[in-house]
Amino acid sequence: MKWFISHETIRSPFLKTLEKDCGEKISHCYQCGKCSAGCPISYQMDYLPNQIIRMVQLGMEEQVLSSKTIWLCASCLTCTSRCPRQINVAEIMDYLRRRAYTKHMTPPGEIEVPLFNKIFLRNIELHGRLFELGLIGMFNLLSGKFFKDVALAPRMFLKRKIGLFPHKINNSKEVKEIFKKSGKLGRARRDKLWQPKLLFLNLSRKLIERIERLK
Amino acid sequence: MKYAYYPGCSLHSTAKEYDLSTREVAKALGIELIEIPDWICCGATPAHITMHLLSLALPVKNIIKARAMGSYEIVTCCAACFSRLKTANYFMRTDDEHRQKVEQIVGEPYKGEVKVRHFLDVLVNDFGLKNLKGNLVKELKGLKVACYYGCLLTRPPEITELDDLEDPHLIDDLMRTIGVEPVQWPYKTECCGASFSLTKTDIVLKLSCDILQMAYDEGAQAIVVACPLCQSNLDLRQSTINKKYKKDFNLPIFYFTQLIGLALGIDGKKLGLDKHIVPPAALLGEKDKLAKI
Amino acid sequence: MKIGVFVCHCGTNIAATVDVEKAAKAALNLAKVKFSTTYKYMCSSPGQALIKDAIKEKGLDRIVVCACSPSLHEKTFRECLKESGINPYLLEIANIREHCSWVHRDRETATRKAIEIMKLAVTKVTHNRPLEKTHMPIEKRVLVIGGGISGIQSAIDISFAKFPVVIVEREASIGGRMARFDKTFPTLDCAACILTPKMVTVAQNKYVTLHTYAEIEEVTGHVGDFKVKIRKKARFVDTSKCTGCGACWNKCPAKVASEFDLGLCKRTAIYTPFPQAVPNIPVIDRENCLYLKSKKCGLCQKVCPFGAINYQMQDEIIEEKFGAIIVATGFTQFDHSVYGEYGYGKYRDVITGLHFERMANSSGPTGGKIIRPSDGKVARDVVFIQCVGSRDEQKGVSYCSRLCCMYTAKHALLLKEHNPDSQAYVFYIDIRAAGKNYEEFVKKVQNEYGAVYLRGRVSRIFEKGGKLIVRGADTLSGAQIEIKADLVVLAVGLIAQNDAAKLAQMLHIPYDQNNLFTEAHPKLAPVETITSGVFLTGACQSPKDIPDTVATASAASVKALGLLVQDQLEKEPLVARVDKNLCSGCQACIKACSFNAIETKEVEDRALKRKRTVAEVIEGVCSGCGNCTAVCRMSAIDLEGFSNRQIMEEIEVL
Amino acid sequence: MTGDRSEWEPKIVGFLCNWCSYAGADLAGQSRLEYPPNVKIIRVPCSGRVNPLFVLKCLSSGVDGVLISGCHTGDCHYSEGNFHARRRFTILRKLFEYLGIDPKRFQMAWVSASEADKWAKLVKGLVEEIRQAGPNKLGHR
Repeated sequence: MKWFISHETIRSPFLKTLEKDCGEKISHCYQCGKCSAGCPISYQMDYLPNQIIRMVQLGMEEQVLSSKTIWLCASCLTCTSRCPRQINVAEIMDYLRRRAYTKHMTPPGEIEVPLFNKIFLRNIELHGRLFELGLIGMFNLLSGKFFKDVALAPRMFLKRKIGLFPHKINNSKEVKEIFKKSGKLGRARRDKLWQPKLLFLNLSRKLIERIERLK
Repeated sequence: MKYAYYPGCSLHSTAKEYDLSTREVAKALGIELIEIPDWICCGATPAHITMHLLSLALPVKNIIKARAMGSYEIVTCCAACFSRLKTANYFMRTDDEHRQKVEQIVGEPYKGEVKVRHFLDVLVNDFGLKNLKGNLVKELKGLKVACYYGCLLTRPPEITELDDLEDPHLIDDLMRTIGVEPVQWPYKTECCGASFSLTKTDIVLKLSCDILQMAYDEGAQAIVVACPLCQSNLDLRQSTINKKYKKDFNLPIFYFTQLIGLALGIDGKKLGLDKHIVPPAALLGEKDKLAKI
Repeated sequence: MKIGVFVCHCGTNIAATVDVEKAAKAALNLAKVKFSTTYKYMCSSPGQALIKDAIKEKGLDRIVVCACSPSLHEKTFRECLKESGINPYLLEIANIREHCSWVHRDRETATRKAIEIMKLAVTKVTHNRPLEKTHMPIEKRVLVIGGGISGIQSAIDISFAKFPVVIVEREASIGGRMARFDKTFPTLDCAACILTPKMVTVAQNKYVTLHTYAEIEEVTGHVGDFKVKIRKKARFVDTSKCTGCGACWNKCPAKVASEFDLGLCKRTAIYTPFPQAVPNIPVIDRENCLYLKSKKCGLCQKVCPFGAINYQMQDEIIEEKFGAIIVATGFTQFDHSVYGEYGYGKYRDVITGLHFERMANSSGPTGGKIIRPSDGKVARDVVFIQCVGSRDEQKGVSYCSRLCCMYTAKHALLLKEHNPDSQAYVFYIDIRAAGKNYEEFVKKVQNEYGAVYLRGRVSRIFEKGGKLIVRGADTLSGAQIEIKADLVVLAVGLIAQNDAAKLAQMLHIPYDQNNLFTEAHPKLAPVETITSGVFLTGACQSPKDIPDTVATASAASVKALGLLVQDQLEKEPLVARVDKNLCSGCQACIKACSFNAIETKEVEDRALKRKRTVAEVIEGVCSGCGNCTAVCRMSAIDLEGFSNRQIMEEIEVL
Repeated sequence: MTGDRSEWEPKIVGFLCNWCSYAGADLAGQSRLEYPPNVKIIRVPCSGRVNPLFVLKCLSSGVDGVLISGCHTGDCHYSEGNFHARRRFTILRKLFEYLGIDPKRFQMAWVSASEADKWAKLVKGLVEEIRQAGPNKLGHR
């Protein structure tokens, strides 16, 4: 990777809005790497958490927002609670994800998490409480993993751990109101949940897997 | 002892046995839990990843509903709900800018004054271990468990204010009180990957496998949890983990309330012990702790 | 009265934000100001010459210098006035740098404020009176607090000039931290080999008195005349009879963890901290002695061939006078038990650097073997973690402890020398090896001793299967690192002694947020404090390695000697004075004075035709705090240099 | 001084002890911390030197706010000057409250020689408070 540093990149509005919006002083980070050392998922990441912070420090917005790392953060807060400079790394990850949404910069391989989040929120918006079957069904349908976890389903029904119908509550209006007023919340609803790209990706992945197995 | 009870979505579906056992234990101990009428989802992880304000507004709405019930503290059992409610409270207390925005969304002033408690905290600190001991019908002798706290109960400490950050002990204390032996193990607060349960199942399998392995290695016969997401990852996905990583785990994953319920002499079925995917009957029966469920 | 105003540019430090020409011009509008000018550097010799010339040519008799803080150059300009034949106290400094040009950005605002500050100074100087310095005798002895390497070096240096020195050390032996070290970086000299001779020298020196097992109880007085109360804790061993034969500690049945060896081995209740102790006279630890606790035992008294054991001994408080005090109290280690992720200090095989020193030391608790304290097995894979407690605002201190990089490198080297089969892994954030041959030393450890350096902090340590699992990161390769280690050595930071603040308050010296003592100036007066006569050396001021500690020890000694060689001590004449005509003799000032500097005196009142009591200030004792002036109902007592009239008029012109 | 609020800038006098607070303000300069120019510093040897009359004089001369700043408890260069000051000015504050003078106009603070940051923050906060309190109407000017 080569990155040209100049007056403009260093003073990019990206860094400033980030510091303002999530209240974290990025320049405080002295790159000790304790966040990466304790991260349970860093083995899967394309950049370690400390590298993401470093890239933010250098104003590399595009690279950061299109990284896999930010979608792999499980929000377990290990980094935040151990940071010697008291930087809320998890909050910064949240912020970056939110920004990636609004900028439509999710990398093609990482569409599942945002899709799931959208379906989840849509689900709450409709029912007030989570309707698991709806969530799982919808997610599987839209992500192209039609039969994911299907084997688990009968047991879940038998044990009455998952209901066939959503809960009925009398306050669906009030929930919708909250969603509407929370600013850009409408976006979750209006955004197309239909993601042909992801569907195609997952289906072809399945196909390739099957072919591999046949070999 | 009266509390406003916020079960949360999981306790009404995948973690029904957590809800059942909590209510049973509370009833047996004379702790009154009054469910918040018309409570709504706290937004969980998807909300704070997607829209910050929403992730504050949803919990605050619930807290305001609880406030309307009278001057109760809120009790919740779900670690994720607990974390979201506490975080929202923290923002309302300390961040004027966010408070004003959220107040506008929920349409009511709120300054973070209602206390949010975890049921663990209520049992240990309000009810008291000594008091609990006095109420026991039997002790669950001979059972060795790993107490697993997960991410959200202790982190970040300034928000959760619940237990020791790196070496929490509330569940261990409760287990010791009912005669169960907690093993010392280092993965008390490791992450199981909860929020990726559906989206990145591979990660969940790997992390959960590590946790099961560590508990097994340190001699635990079961894992005791206080979070519905941890439970479902470790229990529901245990067979998949066995298949994928060629393991042979057979570790029942209990909610702490279930084991306390047993020690209080409550029938296993009432505690939802039949709802487990990894059946606990063998372990409990073999140890001759109670009648077969 | 002719006042001259001199405005300094201070290069661009002032001139960049304050329009100095405008300020100089504005000065001429002020009453009694007859001359004003500006110059690039007023404190330089041409600048001072400018002032001197103006005094001569214009006949100026009072001077205002608008420049930096009076703490920097008030003395310089007073000297300048004196040389031109004006009383040095007819000077005021207007601080337009620290309090103006450096804290404001807008030129107009800063200029306006500078002029106001100047106005205050001009108003004040109008009422200055010519004053003469007073003189006091000096007690020609030095007190050194702390008997570590810095205290020892100071005492030796002072004894060279043949002035008496007293060392007060709270432990049973002098030697301090350095006595615990094995070898020293970067030369690998054995610490004992270079320290022990100095300990002996100091003990045998006829100018040096050692008070070991003693603590400072109270300090009063001031430079040239400090009165110090020293508590000599009861040793229960008569130092005049004991020969240090060791019969007592060989027989003592009470065994407790040794503080000197950080609990790695046991000591007896009657003990000397280490074999080379100076003085080689034991003490009885009253907490653990069976006889002192319950009157059982008494074995040591029975076996002592010299009858030196005395269970009835009491603490003794002695009072001595000193002209100067050198503070050499050193440091203590950061307590890593706050690190939950490193096991809250509960894992026995997670040790500190000092533990490692003791183990590496051939006369230490393991006889020079580097082993796992838990099971005594030889340590093969050893992880070193730097910056534990240092550079950590969340759990420790924000500063860099400065020597951990070096001592960790040394440990990695010693490990390889002791256990050739071993491997050292060092987690670091930055390697700070600024010192003579330091960088070369670290390189040697990496290249010749095969220590693997990993750039990152460790997030978690836990025990599994008899090993310590260390989870860190190497930010250079972008990888998470996991190591199965036998032993983990934490390079814990250096922090102030627990009771540092208490001592600072006794000595009236300032200390910072970390309880480290504050020097008078970070660059130009690094061993002085703002309390004259009190000097700092070693790590009580900031973390220092041995070379730096010894250097500051010698520096502090020179400063103390500079004081002692004077016949008399000059004292600032800025003291309180009583107007006897106004004084009603209420004696409120006497109660307000913390220094007992005010007495009563009978005077003949001519109007009343009888004697009456008035207050009188003892000039030599008055410290000039002015507390008395605030309680005087008659405004009869006033402070030179900060008089009621001066302050009132300053308020008036604002 | 006019009562016109748009032009009015708070005028504040700060009595700073020579050993801690004055040195702290010096350090703020050395650290180039920016703060508003409204506080005019009068150096005194010790906060205990400040006579209550000085405070009264300030308020009667039209100064909008008075600050007395000394060493922290226990750190006084002269042992206990700051204790005396604290006792003295707590009483004066009570008197001000009784007289109906806004107690905000008269404040005490403890700033050590190493607390440059605290000094800068203190000045910022103080100027803001006095600005809200408005011009001092007691002044004869």
